[in-house]
Amino acid sequence: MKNRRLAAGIVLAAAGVFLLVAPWGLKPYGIFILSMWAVMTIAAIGLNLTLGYAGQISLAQAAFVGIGAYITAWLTTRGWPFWPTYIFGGVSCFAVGWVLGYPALRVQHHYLAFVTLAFNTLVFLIFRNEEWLTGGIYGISNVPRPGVLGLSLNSPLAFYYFCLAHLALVSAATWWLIRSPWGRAFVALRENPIRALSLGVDTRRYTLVAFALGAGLGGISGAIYAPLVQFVDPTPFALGLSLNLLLMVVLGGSGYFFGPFLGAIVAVLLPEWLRFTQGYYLMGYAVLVILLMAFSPTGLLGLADRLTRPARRRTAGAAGVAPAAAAEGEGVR
Amino acid sequence: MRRSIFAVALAALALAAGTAGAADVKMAYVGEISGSIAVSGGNFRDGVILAVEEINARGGILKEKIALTLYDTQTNPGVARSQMQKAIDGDPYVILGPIFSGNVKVTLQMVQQAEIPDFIGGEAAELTTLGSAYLFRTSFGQQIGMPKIANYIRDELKAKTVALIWVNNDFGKGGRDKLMKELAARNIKLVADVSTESGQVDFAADVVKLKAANADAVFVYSNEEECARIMREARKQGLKGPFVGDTTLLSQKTIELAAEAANGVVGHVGLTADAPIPAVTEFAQRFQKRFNYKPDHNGIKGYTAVYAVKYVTEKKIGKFDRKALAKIMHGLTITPQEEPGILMETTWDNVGEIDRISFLAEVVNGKQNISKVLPKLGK
Amino acid sequence: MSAILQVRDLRKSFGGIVAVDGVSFSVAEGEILGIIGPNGSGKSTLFNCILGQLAPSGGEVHLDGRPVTGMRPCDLNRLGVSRTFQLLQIFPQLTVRENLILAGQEHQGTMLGRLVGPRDAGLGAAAERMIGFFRLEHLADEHAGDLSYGQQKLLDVAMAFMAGPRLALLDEPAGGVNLTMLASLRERLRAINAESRSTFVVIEHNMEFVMALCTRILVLAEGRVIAEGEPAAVRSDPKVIEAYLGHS
Amino acid sequence: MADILQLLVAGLATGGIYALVAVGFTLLWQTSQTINFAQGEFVMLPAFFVLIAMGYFGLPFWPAVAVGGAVSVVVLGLLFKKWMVDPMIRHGVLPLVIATIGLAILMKEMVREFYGADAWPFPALAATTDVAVLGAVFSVQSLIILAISLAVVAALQFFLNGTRTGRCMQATAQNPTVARLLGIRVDRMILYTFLINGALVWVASLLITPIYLAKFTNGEWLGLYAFIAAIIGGFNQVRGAIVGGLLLGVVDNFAAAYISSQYRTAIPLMILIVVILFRPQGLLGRVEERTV
Repeated sequence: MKNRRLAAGIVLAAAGVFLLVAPWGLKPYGIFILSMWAVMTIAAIGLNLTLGYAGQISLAQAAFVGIGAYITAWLTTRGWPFWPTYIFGGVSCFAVGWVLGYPALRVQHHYLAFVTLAFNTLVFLIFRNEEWLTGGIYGISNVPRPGVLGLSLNSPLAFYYFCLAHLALVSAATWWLIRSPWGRAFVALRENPIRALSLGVDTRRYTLVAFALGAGLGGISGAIYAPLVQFVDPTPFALGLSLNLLLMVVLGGSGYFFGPFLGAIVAVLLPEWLRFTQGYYLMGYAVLVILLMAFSPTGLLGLADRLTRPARRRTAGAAGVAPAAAAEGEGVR
Repeated sequence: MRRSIFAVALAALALAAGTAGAADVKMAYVGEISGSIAVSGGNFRDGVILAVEEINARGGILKEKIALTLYDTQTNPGVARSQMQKAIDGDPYVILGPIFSGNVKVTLQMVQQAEIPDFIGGEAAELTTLGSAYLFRTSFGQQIGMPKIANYIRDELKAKTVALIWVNNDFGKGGRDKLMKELAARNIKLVADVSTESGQVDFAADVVKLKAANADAVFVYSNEEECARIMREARKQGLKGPFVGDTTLLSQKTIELAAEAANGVVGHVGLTADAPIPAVTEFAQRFQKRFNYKPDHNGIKGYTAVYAVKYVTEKKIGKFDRKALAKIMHGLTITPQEEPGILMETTWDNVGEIDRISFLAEVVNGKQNISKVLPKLGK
Repeated sequence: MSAILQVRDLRKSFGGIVAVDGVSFSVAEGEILGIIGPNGSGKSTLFNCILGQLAPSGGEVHLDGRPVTGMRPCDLNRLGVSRTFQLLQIFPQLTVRENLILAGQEHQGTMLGRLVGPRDAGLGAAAERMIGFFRLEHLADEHAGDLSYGQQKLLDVAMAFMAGPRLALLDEPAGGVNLTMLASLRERLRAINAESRSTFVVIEHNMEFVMALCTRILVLAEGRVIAEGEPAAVRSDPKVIEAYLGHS
Repeated sequence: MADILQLLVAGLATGGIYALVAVGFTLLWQTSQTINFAQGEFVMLPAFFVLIAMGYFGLPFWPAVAVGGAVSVVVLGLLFKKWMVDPMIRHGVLPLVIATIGLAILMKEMVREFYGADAWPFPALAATTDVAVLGAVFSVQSLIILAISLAVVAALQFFLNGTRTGRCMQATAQNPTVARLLGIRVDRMILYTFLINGALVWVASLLITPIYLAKFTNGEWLGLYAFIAAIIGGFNQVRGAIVGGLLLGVVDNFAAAYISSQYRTAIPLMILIVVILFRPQGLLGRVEERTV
């Protein structure tokens, strides 16, 4: 246990250093992709809170990324400074997420999946059709990049560090959250809502919070997406992205803190690395997902965990993956 | 946890390594290889490839072979931007594509900043009004096509009312707005205005709307596949027409997909492999031989663009100079005598808009027949 | 002695089946009431209705004379009513210590306070005491999922007492627990009852256990109360014997 | 009036196809708790089986159709169960859901990679002529689609209610444990439902592809609509799926025609949300009693 921690610490430090120096060897495109990785990781972290820790499946994360992106794009192109719009984006997503959480109180698992899925598509249609507001299919172009303390972030490198800083910030906050009593309550909610309820855990409120927080992080990642791509249009925020984020979280290991990081690497960075495989990459990706679900529903990190952990009986409480106990909770207040 | 870190390391090392490889004279095709208008993008790409292979076979441009790199926008503006960035990082001499107007629009500025000439396939009217000095069309913008169609509807079909069905994307909306203006100018009434999704498959309801309008003419403006589906549904529901369209409706792919449902469709075609011009026919044969399918107008667009670059670089500049290329292209006319690869006499004006002869065509038992040749506007 | 819990004419039916058919009883402060009865006599359903886990079809539940019928379990729990389940219900992914802290954390402070407050919600010491009390020291940092069944059962009960409830409803605490463990469990329960004057209602099949533990016993059959009284009296009650023999 | 009739018929025709797909979907759910996110791709694929049989093996249309059917039943029925559902279902519902999402991607990418990203024409089962009734012109094709899909569904209903195997399957669907006690060979019954699903998607594919054209993306909307149909009608009811499908097809068409073609997809989704929130068991579904 002890030296496991130590090793992890070293590796983490190495990773941090690496992320800091990596872009120096890269052309703008490479840096762009790394930045995109950071942005997507933030969105995935959000989903991991909802799905991985609180065990509520959501197929609407793309919608929240979109809402955040559109709010930032719309306001900054109308001369607003970045930060207010950024906060506004995050907060409004938090609010919408809270509301979307209510269905989760009535229905579970696949039904919830479909409600959120429908929500995502509706939001997409609004982006697409309400031209007066969102610019419709033409989208919103020339989204300005913010400056921080007077220095401009127009260069790809500068903006990469901006994204990275954000990722660090979000990670730290999330780390605190899941280590706090809230994190404990989320896990309880996921593993056995009925028991949690009988121990005074207000599952209703925690469910809403889990949704809202996940959504809020989605909004934040969107608020950074807009100035990163400097163009916002409906296409990227269709259902596809939601499914993709879901796969990222599950692939990396839902309920594991570093799951989203890993998942985003597989979904965002690896395709670049494996460019030569062309169409075959997605096939490989799909096959990987299928195999993981068959042999390790807790994702890559779950696998790693099982391999490195000293051999012990580990009751299968697959994170976010409908543990038997939670299934019992269906339809009960 | 460990695992994750290793993966990061590997992935990014790969990134660092990935962007390498210098070549003779670089060209980049940035276009729709997949996504909702992959058909057009694929045709354009193959046109480019054919030209590049021919030119390289004859020793390249200024004795330098062309190294062509392909980038797929997936018909998704976000991806288009990143792929265009990637292409620009590769420092190409010219860029070919995108074909989807929306993608052209979002990448236009990057290209201008990089000062790389870009031969686009997009036909949305506004593109040439955005003031890029490095943007060149390879086919008519809608503001040139639509008046010709409006005239056709008034003079040939003698239609007083028109029902319009269009695809709700940059291309479709741009064309529809333009056509509505032109129709109004000729006081032809628009009795139905049906918007459809890109990639839509079920047109039952939309066709019912068109039927309800029973107009003198039905104008169909969408991408090839949707055009075909609309025609099939129209045939299925016994909507009589006459069906008028632009290049896409009469394109080879549409005809193949719609089969007999396409018969009787008439319209204006900016470019077509069936043009009664020997050079074009021979091109079509070479294309067919190389890729074993019949090229549509996008094939010609890609093909001629590469030859235009070759001609200007060799005959006008004598060296590889992007700025000069862009400068000279403006207001330039290239004739087949000067450069056979251009297939048809072509003129670029000072905003990169293009002028060529164009055609009125009709689909007769699964084949496009040119009924009339319209002269260049400049003449 | 004042009644802490009063159940009046409680009913619950699923579709056509009547699981609980007008059960009434009351529990006095500090007593240990045992509820026995053959399988399917509605014991667990009765618990679930009292605790708001299921909405009763009819009847009332009063806590300290206040109506709490159909109140949400978490609110009821914060009023000092805790329970265990027939099937053991712990959180395998959390450590023993965390299971216990979870059991206590929601009883104090505000939600926001819990977010910004200390990790253990100030319950570290209390958890330690509970761990010591149930002799789980050596397992404190093990994942609960890695414990033996008996140990998990102890943890399950320990969680029920973590928040110092005034009333605890235990559903078959002895189920599947081996003899040595059983003795210590009974003696732990007695100790708690003695120390904190807290009140128990215990569903149990294990007669030895009930008879030794409880001060009063209620017998349920087919959703009705058929007998009530001192262990000895109940044991010799012909109706009870009939009910059991009739079903076994 | 004529329009409304035409819309109705067109809607019922598409609805019939949704029903076919939705029925298979609910069958899988009932017997094996499988939520198949790849159901749409299941409908996309058989058309390509047929095209391959014609194109690469030079079979004439009808034999190719037969081959396509066989392949569908084996690949989308048998192998899907053996290689995906069986090893995964023990982990619970969600891993399988995610795995089928993966499967959907896999199928699309394979078609795109090995057959092409374009759309391909697909021969119609019947001549595309029209008949005029009460001033409204109906296409024979629509009517045939409607007829076939209803016939298939009816046949299935008869099979489920009228034959011993069918009733065993229903018993399995309602309560596997009891079914086992009754000596029903549950695993076999479950297998049957998968085979039936394979056949249903094959039929749906044959009916829809002549209009939609064969393309690797065809499954995307179809799958979603099948879900919606299934849930609206009642996730645990075959009848429900049929009603849901027809309803959805009609609503979708009328919405597109009379409300807004830009928001046509929104209307079914709103119905879905309302149904899930206020009648989760669906219009015809029965409540599944759960205890703690």
